[in-house]
Amino acid sequence: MSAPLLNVQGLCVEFGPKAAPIRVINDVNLRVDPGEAVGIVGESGSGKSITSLSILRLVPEPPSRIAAGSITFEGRDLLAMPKSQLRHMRGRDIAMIFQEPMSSLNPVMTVEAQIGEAIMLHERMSRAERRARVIQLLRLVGIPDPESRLKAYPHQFSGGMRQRVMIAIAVACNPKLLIADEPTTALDVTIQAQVLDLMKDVREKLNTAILLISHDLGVIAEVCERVLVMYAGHVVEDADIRSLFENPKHPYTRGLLRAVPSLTDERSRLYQIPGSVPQAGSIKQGCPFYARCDLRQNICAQTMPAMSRHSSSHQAACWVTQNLSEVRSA
Amino acid sequence: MARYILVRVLDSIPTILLVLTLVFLAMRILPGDPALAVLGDNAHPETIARFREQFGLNDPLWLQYLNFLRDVFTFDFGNSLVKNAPVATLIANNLPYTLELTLAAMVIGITFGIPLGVMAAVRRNKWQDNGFRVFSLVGYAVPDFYLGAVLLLTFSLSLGWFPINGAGTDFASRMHHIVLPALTLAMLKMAFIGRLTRTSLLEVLGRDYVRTARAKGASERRVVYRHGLRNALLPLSTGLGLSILSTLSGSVAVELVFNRPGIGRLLIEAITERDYPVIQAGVVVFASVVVIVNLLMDLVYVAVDPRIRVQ
Amino acid sequence: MATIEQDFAPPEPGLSQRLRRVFFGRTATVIATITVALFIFVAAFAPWLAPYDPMAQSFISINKPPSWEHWLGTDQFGRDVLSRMIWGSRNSLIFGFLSPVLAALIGGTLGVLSGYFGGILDRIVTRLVDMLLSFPELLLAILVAAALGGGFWNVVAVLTVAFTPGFARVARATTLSVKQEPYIESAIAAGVRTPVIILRHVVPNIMAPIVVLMTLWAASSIRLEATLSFLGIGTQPPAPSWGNIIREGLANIFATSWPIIAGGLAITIVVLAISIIGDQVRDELDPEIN
Amino acid sequence: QNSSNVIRIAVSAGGPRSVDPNQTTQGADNWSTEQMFEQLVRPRDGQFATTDDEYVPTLATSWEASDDGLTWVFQIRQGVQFHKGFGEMTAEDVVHSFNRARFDGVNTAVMGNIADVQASGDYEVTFTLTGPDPLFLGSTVFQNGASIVSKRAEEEKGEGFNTDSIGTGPYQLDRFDIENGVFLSRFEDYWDGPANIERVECLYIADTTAQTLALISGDVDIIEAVRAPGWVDQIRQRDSSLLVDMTNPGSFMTLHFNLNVAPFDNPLVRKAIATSISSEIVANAMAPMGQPTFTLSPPEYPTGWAHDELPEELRYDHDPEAARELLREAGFPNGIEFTANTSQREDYRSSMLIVQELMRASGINMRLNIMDHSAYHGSNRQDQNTLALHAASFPPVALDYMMRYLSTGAEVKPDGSGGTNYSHYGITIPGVDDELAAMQRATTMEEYTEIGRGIELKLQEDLPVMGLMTLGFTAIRNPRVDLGYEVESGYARWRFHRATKA
Amino acid sequence: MNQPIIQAENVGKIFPGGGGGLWRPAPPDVRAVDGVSFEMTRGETLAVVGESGCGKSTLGRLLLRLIEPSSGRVLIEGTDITTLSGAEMRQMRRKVQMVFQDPYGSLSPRRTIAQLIAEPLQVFGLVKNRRQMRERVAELLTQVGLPPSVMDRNPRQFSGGQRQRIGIARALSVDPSFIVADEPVSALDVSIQAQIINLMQDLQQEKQFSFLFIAHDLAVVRHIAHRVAVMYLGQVMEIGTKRQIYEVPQHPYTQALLSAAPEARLDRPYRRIVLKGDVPSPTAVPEGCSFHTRCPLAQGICRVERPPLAQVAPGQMAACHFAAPNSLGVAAAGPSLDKSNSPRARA
Ligand SMILES: Nc1ncnc2c1ncn2[C@@H]1O[C@H](COP(=O)(O)OP(=O)(O)OP(=O)(O)O)[C@@H](O)[C@H]1O
Ligand SMILES: Nc1ncnc2c1ncn2[C@@H]1O[C@H](COP(=O)(O)OP(=O)(O)OP(=O)(O)O)[C@@H](O)[C@H]1O
Ligand SMILES: [Mg+2]
Ligand SMILES: [Mg+2]
Ligand code: NI
Repeated sequence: MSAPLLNVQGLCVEFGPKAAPIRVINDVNLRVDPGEAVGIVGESGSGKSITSLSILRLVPEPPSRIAAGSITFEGRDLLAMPKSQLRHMRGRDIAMIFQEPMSSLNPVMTVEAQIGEAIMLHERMSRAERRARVIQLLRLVGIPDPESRLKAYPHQFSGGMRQRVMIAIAVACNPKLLIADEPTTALDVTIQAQVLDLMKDVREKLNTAILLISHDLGVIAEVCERVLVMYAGHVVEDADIRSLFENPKHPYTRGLLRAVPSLTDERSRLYQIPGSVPQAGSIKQGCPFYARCDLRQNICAQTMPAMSRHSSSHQAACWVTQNLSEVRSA
Repeated sequence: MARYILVRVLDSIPTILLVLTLVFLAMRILPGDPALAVLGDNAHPETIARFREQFGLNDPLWLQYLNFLRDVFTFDFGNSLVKNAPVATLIANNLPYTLELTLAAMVIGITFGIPLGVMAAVRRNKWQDNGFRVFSLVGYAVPDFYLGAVLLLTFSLSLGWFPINGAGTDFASRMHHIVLPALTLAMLKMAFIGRLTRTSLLEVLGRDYVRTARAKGASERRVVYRHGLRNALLPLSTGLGLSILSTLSGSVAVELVFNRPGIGRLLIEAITERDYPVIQAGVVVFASVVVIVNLLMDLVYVAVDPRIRVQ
Repeated sequence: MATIEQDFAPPEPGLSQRLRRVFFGRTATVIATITVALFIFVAAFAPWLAPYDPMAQSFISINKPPSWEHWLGTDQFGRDVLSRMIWGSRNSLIFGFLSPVLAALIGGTLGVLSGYFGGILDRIVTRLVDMLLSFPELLLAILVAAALGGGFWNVVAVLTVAFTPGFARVARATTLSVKQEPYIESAIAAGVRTPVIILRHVVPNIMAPIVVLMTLWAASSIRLEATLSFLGIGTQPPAPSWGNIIREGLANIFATSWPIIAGGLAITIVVLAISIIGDQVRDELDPEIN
Repeated sequence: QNSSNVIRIAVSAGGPRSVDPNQTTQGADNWSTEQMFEQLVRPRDGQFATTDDEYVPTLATSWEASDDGLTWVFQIRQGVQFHKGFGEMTAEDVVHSFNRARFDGVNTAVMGNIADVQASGDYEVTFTLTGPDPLFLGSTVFQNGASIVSKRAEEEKGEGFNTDSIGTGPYQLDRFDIENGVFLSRFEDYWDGPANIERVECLYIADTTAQTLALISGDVDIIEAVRAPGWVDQIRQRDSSLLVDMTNPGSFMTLHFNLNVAPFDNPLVRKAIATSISSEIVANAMAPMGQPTFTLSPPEYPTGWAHDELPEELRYDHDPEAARELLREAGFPNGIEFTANTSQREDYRSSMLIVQELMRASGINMRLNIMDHSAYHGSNRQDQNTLALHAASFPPVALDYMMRYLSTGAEVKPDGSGGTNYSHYGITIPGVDDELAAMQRATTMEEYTEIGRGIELKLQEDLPVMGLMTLGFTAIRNPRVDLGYEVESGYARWRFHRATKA
Repeated sequence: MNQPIIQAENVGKIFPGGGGGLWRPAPPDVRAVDGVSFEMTRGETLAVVGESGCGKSTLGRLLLRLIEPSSGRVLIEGTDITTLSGAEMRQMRRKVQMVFQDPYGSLSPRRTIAQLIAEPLQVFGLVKNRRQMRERVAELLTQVGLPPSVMDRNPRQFSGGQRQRIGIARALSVDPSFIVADEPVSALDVSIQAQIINLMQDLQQEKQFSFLFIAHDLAVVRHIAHRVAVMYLGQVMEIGTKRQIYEVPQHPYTQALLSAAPEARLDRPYRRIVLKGDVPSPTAVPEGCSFHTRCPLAQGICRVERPPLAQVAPGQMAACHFAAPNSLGVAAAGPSLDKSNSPRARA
């Protein structure tokens, strides 16, 4: 195994007053290798965004804070690093794209200025060189006739085009890791297809590792090789995409896969997971999925199961399936 | 763009007309008789009648209204009933003092208010922020005439640092005279502008594009000034318009306290003296300033907001 | 079909509960609330609390400094300054609350109607509101007061006129956004009549910003009344109001400065306290406004 | 800055309106016209002349009346120069000045008795009167409007004369600044020798507080006092060296009952009110400016009655209980209640507030509607008031104010075209028109005074109007300035031609 | 089959640009719905799919006359509702109800659940007194899978899925014969979405109301609809039975839509057709075929002539010049679109 590009260990994030914190991210481990595409899925509020923001220490502080854990990038500890140093890694080594293309661009700056700024902050270049690079980037992300669009403002672009500009900003300095937080959720399906294609394209061309966050397993399946499933602030399953789809180990993942309607199978009835998604931090002990789980046992209510390994690339946090596989492997 | 400006200018016409009509009607229902105000309590009835005739106070209302409109649009407000001068001259004499005061107060207010607001926003919930919030609350709570009186009594009367009356003649003495009145008004402005800066900056700093800027690796300074303040300026420019106008109206009381010449004092005096032409002109001037400032602020808004500009 | 076991969130606080939280949430607000309550108490019980008749003159003791008989001294008519301050609080506080409430009623109704029905009414209302709003309240108040003259109801009318457009605008804007809410459409789809929709579904949902505006403007209103009285176009003497106590005090400044000090402090403290509460109300009810 | 070469006086008004003595309508403007102009005769500085004997020759050197009192011949002083090179004053200028006052001024009414003015020589002017007037000098010749102006200058300047007038006084106009004031400089060719102080500046400061502060800070030398209780004391408390100049008697403060309005139509009610009010208390409150009066005319004036001279039943001595008793008798056992308008001007407001308080003790509840000064006069003039306070200063010419207040011809009218007989005296109840006519016909001062005192007694009986007090016109003066004479009585302005400054 | 429960005849809605003024030009009109016709029978579920802004919600509102149509008619059980008076329309509302997309916004926040559910009942006088009202509410809550004990709570206390159940209960309270559901599940989490879809399916089977189901997610539609209409820029591009639409789509837009939808599986069933460009603004609908700006098949004729919605198979209609009518009833493949791009038939 090569050295990981990004390694998150035991990450915990809390909200609220220090005295009575609400823990919304609980002991998250996450690893991305160079050039790898990793996905995080989970329902709304499961902590996907907070996890990704924590990597660049962009979680709004206050009210939230990183309470425990370590995040290393190429062996350097991002959490221990002074902010000024971290700043130089932002955008250059690790870049981010956000969910809302409509609001993630500064409305009063031209497209050129915004992409140019990303370059300027990390590379010394003449004005002309920078402009050439901006044009090149716009072309890379498929904006037609980039020269004439340099002076345009974000409001003159459609949602899809704005997301392309965001991608251009993100890849401006050839980052080693691109974190994309639900980059296509706000887009229409036909536009989403365009953007996903673009991401795959960019990854191929620049050999960037990707951390893609989505609540849609379909989107992840298009782009990623490995998936983490999050539920109520916990990573409950971590597997390569194939074994996840073929042999999900966590009851939540299983339920999810069966609950998603399909374009092609016509089941007359969808499988339904009972109950509703708990508020992150509302579950103080035991497995967060306990209340909705059809395999639950007494132990589940008491202790949160640790991740157990099912294969070299498949781990899940479930007392029940863990024992089953132990039984099987024994 | 040119079209937008034109439309905006045309848009203000009905407003002005409405204001004018209201002014005119208001003047006619004012209690008190200008003839008596001018001629004094012991005036002879014949003298009064002659005066009424001379100033058209006996004409039917609609005729007075038409004359009034004609006068306004030809910038001819006639003669003051009380002072021996054309109203236009009175306005011309007084307006500079009021503008000077408003301007000075705004300059002080903006130069201190914006940085204070930025500081408070950046150091949110730290002592700087709390200190500023206390200042702005108190600044808002103290009535300006009271603050003015306190400053006047302390710095002019007791300490003798500043003059007591008037606005001065040469440049140096004008500057000397304006310090306290301008400071009085500026306190409120500082509180207001600072507060506005703080809230709009805080709001902007929570926006997604600020997160984008941070994710690019921009320094905190750059984030605040280049991305934050630029966008915070949008609501601020509307706020500034309001602030200019409230400074203007605040100058009425301050001019009275510091006994400075100015439109506000002229207007209040004219009201007590029932000097119709001056009241009318004063109100028209205030209304025009209001319309003009709003117009300018709209244009500023257009200039800073590409979403409107580029169209 | 099986009923799923439910985990219901604890009841979220309603408007009144949130208001309670406003008043007793933070130390500063608690102090402010107590202060305002104290002033309201003083105003309400002025006849019992004031040691003297605020109008009673005594020319053997004019311009006296504070003493045991007269805690804040006497003015140039030998009237007890403390008693005048106490009675004056009535004028100031009544303005503080009456005008915003009246303006909220009038402006709110206009705003809701024009926002809900749109059309010609809306165009007229927005036009008027825009026009009036472009004038600072004080300026508007001066102009209207100039026309009407001073006196209690005139000043109430002036301030109400000055505040109405603000309420109309907020009410209209919130009505417009509430009108967009699916629950309105849902009520229409259910066949509910328009007046019922307005009363049952629109009005309760625009109350928060209106309440916020009312508290914010209670402070403005007290300040404005003081300013108008100071300019001589507000509360008319001999009726005491903090503004005209200061005005008279200033003319008599070398004899006694207590009326000025007391009047200024009273205005500042009350306005400050109400603003603190107002800020808190805003933070609690409507982080969007301002 | 405040050098000894200049006297600065702050007057209470927004700005000067005119320095043409025939056009001034605002008392404050007279501070400058007083320095710029003179009349044919003047009383001694700082005094009112109570009889014609007390006038001293000024621009006239001597005068003589015919036996029937209908023709007056004045000898004009020779060698008097007008300001700014407008030449020597002649009889022409005098005639012109009087004609202006008769036909064109703001107070043409007081010139009504003049039938004709003629120049009967280069330095002689002859007046023909319509009726005899034992007080001709006071009632007519020493009027502001009868100040002598240059005919040539007036014809040259036309309208502009208003703000650029030419007279013969010790000071001439330098600058007329409608915002700040009137600036005068010494007239070197003044016939009585140039004044001591080089410049006189009349600064207009409407706000009384600002005015006071200006005096305290030494920016100005003289200010008009605020006629409110305790004001003079407070300013002396601040600076005991300040000097107080005051006229006595000052303005008449008179209370007019509107006889057309119930319950003032009831004489007992009027008497009750008179009894509830104490002139002494009101005057004392306004000390040192206030002086009690017991009739319409103050006791100092020829027609006035002193307290002790009056018959017991017409004194209306202050007695709250007696006032209650009178009300009870009038059919108001529970007291009465009414609303009266009054002006927000300090002297009016203070006086009425005190009166209000005094009446309250007798169960008379007067609600005050305090309004802007001009609005107040408007309401009086339109017969909208109930109990009107009126302030005006009059020379000791009884007929002047009695005509204004008591004659049927001066009755107030709802449309504002009437005069200042606010009580409708003579219309609602029989008045004193006959007596007034007799007074007009009187040829001797004794006769004139006798009738006048009779009228006063009838007034005390009918009570359409009552004298509340006189309120001295007062100015506060920086001790560096010495006027050169004592102020005792007179109009509300002082001359500075003899003033010096340390 | 019996009489159609609802008929749309050439319905259209143009939103005026509004605003404008004395001196400024009014912004262009929005052509939100443009000549849509279809009918539905009792117990049938018709799904309307399309991308954001294509006019789905507007169509739903038109059917309930929540907005006035600019053209065309809507008939409910044979009555033209576009000409009914206000009072008559209110009576008609008993038959037609709506469920909304936003579970957070569609319940008036300051009322209790009981008040909300009972509101339609009271409007139509279907309950006489409080007790009756509460009984009925309890019954409805049980039907949608909520314990009746919650009826005095406030909507704020419920999660999205629970609120959607309440919305459904409210719509069901008057026993309507037609329900429009505007994206009822798109705001919900995946695990909750399944619950609601199942619930609606069950209720529809039980009560046999006609159901217009608006969605943008083709996979969801597949589970609930009998027939599907695909909209683009205010027009129906294709309409047919579920089978026809998913297996033999005739319109290139339908095909592209199907192929673009991500699927949570590794073997993607459809080959990707990535459409170029963005959806044109409904203020400037292209001339000719409104899809021609993005259509991989566009020819000269598409730019000039708008293809009518024509029958391509029994029960299947498409608006494309190249979707040839096929009397056989089984359109084996799409129009002249490259064969390899056509959806893979199910094995
Ligand atoms: N400012 C905040 N204050 C309190 N809690 C917060 C705040 N921001 C987020 N949270 C909580 O943190 C948890 C995780 O939020 P996060 O945004 O990471 O979820 P997510 O998985 O990205 O959801 P989504 O799919 O809706 O984007 C949520 O339960 C949310 O309630
Ligand atoms: N009240 C309105 N006034 C003006 N334009 C409107 C109005 N309602 C909708 N539109 C416009 O009509 C078009 C169709 O809107 P509609 O809401 O029907 O689309 P939709 O298909 O439901 O979209 P979504 O999937 O986003 O809900 C859009 O361009 C929209 O902007
Ligand atoms: Mg998220
Ligand atoms: Mg929709
Ligand atoms: Ni007067």
